[in-house]
Amino acid sequence: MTEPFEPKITAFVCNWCTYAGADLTGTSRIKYQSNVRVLRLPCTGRIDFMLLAKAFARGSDGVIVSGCHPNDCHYTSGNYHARRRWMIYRDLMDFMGIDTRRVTFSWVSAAEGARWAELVNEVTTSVRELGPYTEYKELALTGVE
Amino acid sequence: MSRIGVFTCHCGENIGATVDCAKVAERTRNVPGVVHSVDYKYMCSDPGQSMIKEAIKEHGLTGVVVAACSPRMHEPTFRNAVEEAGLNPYLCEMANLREHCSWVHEKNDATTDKAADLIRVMVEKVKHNTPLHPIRVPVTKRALVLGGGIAGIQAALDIANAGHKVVLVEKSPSIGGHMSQLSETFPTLDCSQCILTPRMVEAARHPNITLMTYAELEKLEGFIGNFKATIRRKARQVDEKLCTGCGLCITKCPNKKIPDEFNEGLGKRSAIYVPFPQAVPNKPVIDKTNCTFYKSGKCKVCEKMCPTGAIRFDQQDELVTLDVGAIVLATGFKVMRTDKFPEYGYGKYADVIDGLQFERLASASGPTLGVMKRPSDGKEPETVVFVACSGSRDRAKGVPYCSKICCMYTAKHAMLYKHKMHHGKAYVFYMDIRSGGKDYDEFVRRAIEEDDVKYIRGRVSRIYEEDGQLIVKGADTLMGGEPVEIKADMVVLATAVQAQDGSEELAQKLHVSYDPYHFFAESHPKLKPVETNTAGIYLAGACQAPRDIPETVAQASGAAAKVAALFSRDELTREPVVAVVNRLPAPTFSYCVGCFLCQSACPYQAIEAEEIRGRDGTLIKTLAKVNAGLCQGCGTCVSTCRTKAIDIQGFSNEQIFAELMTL
Amino acid sequence: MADNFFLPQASLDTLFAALTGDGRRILAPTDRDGRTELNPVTSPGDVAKDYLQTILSAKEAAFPKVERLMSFSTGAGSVDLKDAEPSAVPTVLFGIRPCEASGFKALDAVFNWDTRDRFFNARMEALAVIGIGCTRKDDACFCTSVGGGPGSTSGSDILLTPVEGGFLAEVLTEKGKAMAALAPEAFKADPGLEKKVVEVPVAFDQPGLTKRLKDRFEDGIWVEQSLRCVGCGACAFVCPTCVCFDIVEEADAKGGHRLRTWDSCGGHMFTLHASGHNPRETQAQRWRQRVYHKFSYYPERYDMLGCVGCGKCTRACPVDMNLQEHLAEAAQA
Amino acid sequence: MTDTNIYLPHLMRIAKITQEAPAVKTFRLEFMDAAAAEAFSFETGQFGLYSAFGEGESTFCIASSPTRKGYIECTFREAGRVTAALADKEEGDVVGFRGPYGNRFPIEQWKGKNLVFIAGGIALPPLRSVIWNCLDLRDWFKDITIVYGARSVADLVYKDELKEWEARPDVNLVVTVDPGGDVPGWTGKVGFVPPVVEALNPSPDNTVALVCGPPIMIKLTLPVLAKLGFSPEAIFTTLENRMKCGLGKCGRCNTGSSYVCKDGPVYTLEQLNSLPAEY
Amino acid sequence: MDLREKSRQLLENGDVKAVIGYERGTMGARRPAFIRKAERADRLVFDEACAQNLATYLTRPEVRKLGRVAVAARPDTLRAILQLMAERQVKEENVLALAGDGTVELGTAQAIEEHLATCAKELPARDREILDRLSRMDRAQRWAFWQAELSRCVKCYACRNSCPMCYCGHCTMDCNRPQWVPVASHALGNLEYHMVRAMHLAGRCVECGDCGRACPVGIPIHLLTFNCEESVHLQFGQRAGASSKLDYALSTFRPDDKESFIR
Repeated sequence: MTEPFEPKITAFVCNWCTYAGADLTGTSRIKYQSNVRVLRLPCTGRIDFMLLAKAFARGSDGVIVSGCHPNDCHYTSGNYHARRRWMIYRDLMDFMGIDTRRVTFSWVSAAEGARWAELVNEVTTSVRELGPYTEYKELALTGVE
Repeated sequence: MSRIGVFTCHCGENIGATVDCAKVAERTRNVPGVVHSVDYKYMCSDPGQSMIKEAIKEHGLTGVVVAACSPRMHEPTFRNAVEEAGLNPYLCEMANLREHCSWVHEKNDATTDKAADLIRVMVEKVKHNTPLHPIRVPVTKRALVLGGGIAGIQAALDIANAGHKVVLVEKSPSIGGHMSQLSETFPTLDCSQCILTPRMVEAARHPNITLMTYAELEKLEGFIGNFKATIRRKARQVDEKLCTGCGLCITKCPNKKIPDEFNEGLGKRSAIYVPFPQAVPNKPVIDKTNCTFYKSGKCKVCEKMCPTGAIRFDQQDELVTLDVGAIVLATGFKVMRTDKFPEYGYGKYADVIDGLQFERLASASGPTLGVMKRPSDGKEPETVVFVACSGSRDRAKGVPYCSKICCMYTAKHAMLYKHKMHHGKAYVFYMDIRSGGKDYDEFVRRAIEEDDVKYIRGRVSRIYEEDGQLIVKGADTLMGGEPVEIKADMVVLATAVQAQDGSEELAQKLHVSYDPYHFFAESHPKLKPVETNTAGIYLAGACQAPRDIPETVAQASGAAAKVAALFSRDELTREPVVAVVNRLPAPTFSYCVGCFLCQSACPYQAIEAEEIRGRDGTLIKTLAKVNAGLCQGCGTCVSTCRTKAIDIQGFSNEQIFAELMTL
Repeated sequence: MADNFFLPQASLDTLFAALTGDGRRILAPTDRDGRTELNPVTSPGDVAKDYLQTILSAKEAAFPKVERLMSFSTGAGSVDLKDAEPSAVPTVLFGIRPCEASGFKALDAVFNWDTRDRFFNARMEALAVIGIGCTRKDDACFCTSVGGGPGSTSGSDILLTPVEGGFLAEVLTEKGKAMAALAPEAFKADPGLEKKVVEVPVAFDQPGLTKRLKDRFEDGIWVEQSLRCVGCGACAFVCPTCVCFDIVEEADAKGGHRLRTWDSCGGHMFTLHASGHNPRETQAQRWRQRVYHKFSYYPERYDMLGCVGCGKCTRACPVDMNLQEHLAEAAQA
Repeated sequence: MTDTNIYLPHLMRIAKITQEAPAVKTFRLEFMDAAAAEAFSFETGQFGLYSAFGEGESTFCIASSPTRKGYIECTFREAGRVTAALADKEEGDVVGFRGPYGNRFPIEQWKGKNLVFIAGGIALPPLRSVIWNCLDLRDWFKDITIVYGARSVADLVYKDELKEWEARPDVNLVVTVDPGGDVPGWTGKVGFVPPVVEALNPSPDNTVALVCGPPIMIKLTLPVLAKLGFSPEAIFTTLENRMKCGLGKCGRCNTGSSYVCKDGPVYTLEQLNSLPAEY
Repeated sequence: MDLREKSRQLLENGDVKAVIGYERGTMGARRPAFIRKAERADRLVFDEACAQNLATYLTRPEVRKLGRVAVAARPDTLRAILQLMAERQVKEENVLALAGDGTVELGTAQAIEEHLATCAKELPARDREILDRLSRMDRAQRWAFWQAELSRCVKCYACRNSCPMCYCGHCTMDCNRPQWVPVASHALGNLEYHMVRAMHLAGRCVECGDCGRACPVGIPIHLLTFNCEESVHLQFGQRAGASSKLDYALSTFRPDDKESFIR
């Protein structure tokens, strides 16, 4: 009997909004699915696009990238820079045939504890439906004699 | 030589009831690099902290992971504990088992697995942590206040009274700003000059304050605690030291037909002038564009007349460089002029005036000595229409925001008018009445109820002249939009408050952000309303947004308090979470190629250029360099850097990568 | 001595079927997405028509671009090594050109001159070459200048030369015989066919060049020639004899692999020390290294050339660093 | 398929770690496999490739003497990815080792001669192997002189052994630090290696000089030796080209027709003069 | 007057130390040529077959050492020169662009900007065809397409080294602490390499297509950078190489940048 597929979700979040928002989810005792692993960065501006790719290379089935809403960035504009980077990177991923349904970009503020839970649940459920990201996981072994 | 100690906290039942902490601690023991892994009821308690300290000593730990609550909660606690045990505090990280795990998941194996994962991630991170040391920068305890209005004066006085040196720079010949032009002030109707002038004098006499009027900021370099400001002192053509302010030159000046700025063009002044009688300093300046000598090469009457020989036709602008530790921006505002209103006659009707002009008309020291006389023919206006929201809240005028003070000063204007001309009729067209503020609504009500000012809710669509009268056409929206037409002798437009001319250029010189309307932007709209996003530069008054006097004064004192707090220390210490450009031995020097794409990504202008020169002085390479005084550690530069030359301490590429690779 | 046969075009099917039936993979030039590349094929119909050469060389059959040298797993205080066995699938290289076929010797020289390289050897052992002599050439070809030729049998187990209705088949080695024996019906008696291949004129005097290089090391010619070189590795990676490699690690906290990948002496990272010191700092030095390695050091060390004159590097070079032309220049006084 | 995998390292346990200088460590390594230990032997001057599993391999000489059996030692400075990972290891940890590779110092040819060792900074390790080898065969040689310089007192490696050599009557040890690198109480010399050698004025007669150090030191010391009358064939050094295989295959250390990993790393100055200066 | 004559003059007068142009190469191809002596100027050709972007040489240490050089410049070369100026890699006084038929001297950034305003940019038919094909594919097909193409990559870095904007002395590919991208040219290494390359050129790519032209195995990799550049253009309204003033789309922003995917 095979076990039901449980997706591996990696989240890159900024320290000031989404990480704090996720803290609030905890403080509010709102339950969500436990598939997500959060990596804390100072700001979405710090999130190198390669980290997303590396998450998939490491076997993530889904990726969440989240930070402060526009105008709310602790560093005033890191999220605006990040947004531009995501706009271009997402287009490139799509052009290269990477499954962009597996990458969720989002703004979750420090006040949106419930929203964080909702986001994680939605992403976990939809990625579970998509199934494992096998074609990406196989890359590291393809082309090695 | 990673010797990591991991301390898993039960947080009483908070974590322990959901996560099998003992199992997590057990599993963590097998993670490479972990030499000590235990679980305990309350890690943050004294015994818990002692456990960590003892383990550091006993096991020679090189890194600590406390798996407990959110780092946003107890990171300082544990870092302190670690430091007390002799380990660099930045070698301690927290895994968030409570907010991010036990409180949000059900009790099951998957949750315990997640807890173990979160710890492993932090173990990998801490293996790549390096000891960091708080950044220390010296503080120059002298403040620069830009703008000599009430905001600047208040800020300067407060800082000076706290015992620190202040340089107060004002671009016009006198301090005082817009407040000195006002007749009376709402909601008390006390005389503006009467309350302001003592402050102006106090500022001028204060031993800690250096006044620089007729001066502007030319250039600013440096960072918090360590700015270098270059001030351009414009040539007054008058030697301030010799001038006694007797005023003889002014009396004798042949050209007296120059529209007077202080009186908003409603009066005239001479080419050598002091802006107003109470000016501080009370020293004249020569208006070179209007001076006969500068225009024709002849005259010099003032020079001949001056009893102290203080006139200096050859005086040049002077650049003064100042070291300052903090800056208060108090450059104020301007009002929209009547020529911006095609519907109200493009400023061609002399009797359609703006609020500041009305202030001068109403002022006892104004061109009419406080007697209500309309500008066109000096006739006493029997009917005056006041139009609130002239330009404000009007996208078409480029001012979608509320100018905030107009409702109040319009009520004040109407009252002042009624007090001077009891029989006259005062109408106010308004959109809403915004009178939030202590005694403000009462004030407006007094205008309506006691002084019989007619308030009409509606916009004025058109004003035109007919038979020496102004026809004001509008609609009364409270009467179902019924058209209203008033024949007025004078119309006062409560025009929009706008950012001072040159705000954008100044903001760029200072590297502070500004909003689309060129008002300077505060660092955080709620929690940092007087800070800018450039550390060490603070805001006071209407340069940030339209403000009335009490708010301006309060904010100025707030800014001064920030400066005083900054100056209370000899050194600034900052979290060492800052970006660094890597440096390598010759011949590489750095992986940085000097493309400077990071420079525009930095919200704090913290990236500077550094030149690498050979022994013979030839330029080998120009590299980016992070000014640790300015850097706030967002890391946006890091993800912009293609050569990975720039990295951020505490969230380095190696750290994040290691975290990710263990997942 | 070679046994010559006539291999009718139609008999290729028989030969392919026999080779496949013997459990061998056939790698042959194919035309895929407009590019001539070596790919596994099952029938002669899969083989590209009218090709000159493949873009990459045949070396990948014995020296793949990425191969595993070992694996390991790491635990707390322990390491387990796992030896890697080369996956040496019995393979027939069909239709490669004589120049490339002869390239394996240059690889063998390095891989086995002192210690023996198991990975290369295992693949070579499993490899048999059915070359096809050239009836076409282009301006990049210069095999005859480096001791080869369009009909050279060197390196082939069977060499086919196109003739009317099929091929003249020269069965050259034991491996060749074994292949021929799998499909005896395909190989007809040689009716005295004439081996007619394209003529490739000699472009330069190679022994003269090798001699000339001895005292040309400090010559300005290398700077001049290399000015337009962009320092990529295209020449080395398409080269049938370039053997330089890198060893890289790919691992996580639990373990990983050690891989061997192609490398190129043309890149500035090749010799760069961690200290920043670089023994071959300029592109001119790196270009010179490439020429000297093939035409001076190889003869000195292995008594052969490190070049087969296939011209692939010239074709691959984004800036037309035409090898033959530059060698001819270097050979001159 | 009788070939063995020549790229497969031996597993070695770190028996001892010595912090020699800032960022410089010495590992004493012991074979984990008894048979491998038994079969292993090396000669002075040879080197190996050391694995930090997960990061890769790095090349250092074997810094111990072949006369000391049962272990090998290597000394390295933390510079790149692999050395950083190695530096992170602890006693008892496992690393990989391939070797011994390369040629050796022909010490038996130096019987009856004087030896002058000249080393700078982190380049003492290759000479340390020869020094101990020669000291263990002390009666083969006549005078033994060691000149060792480092940037500062802290940067001197093998501090205990320097004391030991200092104390030996049959060794003439001169230790020097660069100007500014001395500390209060420093009793050695202050000055760069080349002038120190010049002042020492060793006789070239019947003498072999071994020079190892950073490129600038070598560059300035060789003319001094020439001036003193040393002939190129009496001067030995070791090269440290970048290597990946250590087996004369990967091509990285190729300098002229020489593979530093096979024909070197030990060269006489005479041999070096015939190679292109690509090292 | 033609490029040869112009070059001869420039070299004779000492206006430039070298002319970087094109000469005839193998099989009718044109290839870069460095002309340092006036008498060699007649090797130069400048016609439609001259495709390479010679701006790539301007950042080489060997060329930087020369001092002022002239470059036979096609419009893409001019764009690259401007972008290199914006990124502080090329100094205005060190480069003289020879545009048009090779005799139009563009000695300043402003002159180049003005000249470029007259040059239209068009996508080659072959690229249009592939893009068209890709646009009709679904995601899985695009994945398969690029996987098949990238499987050919041997990481020779001809694309990178031919690119005028890939002047970094230390490429992300050379970073090993951490090892961002695997060195090996297996499927993951290749995908990540080309992803990084494309992203690093987003907002900087002058769309000369030299990377694709350089690829020995014929991967249309230039389409990856084109895609990023196009996406920058569509969303932020700017193109690289338009000005010598830095305006890098990915280190600036507008608060009202519009996207549709952020939740």
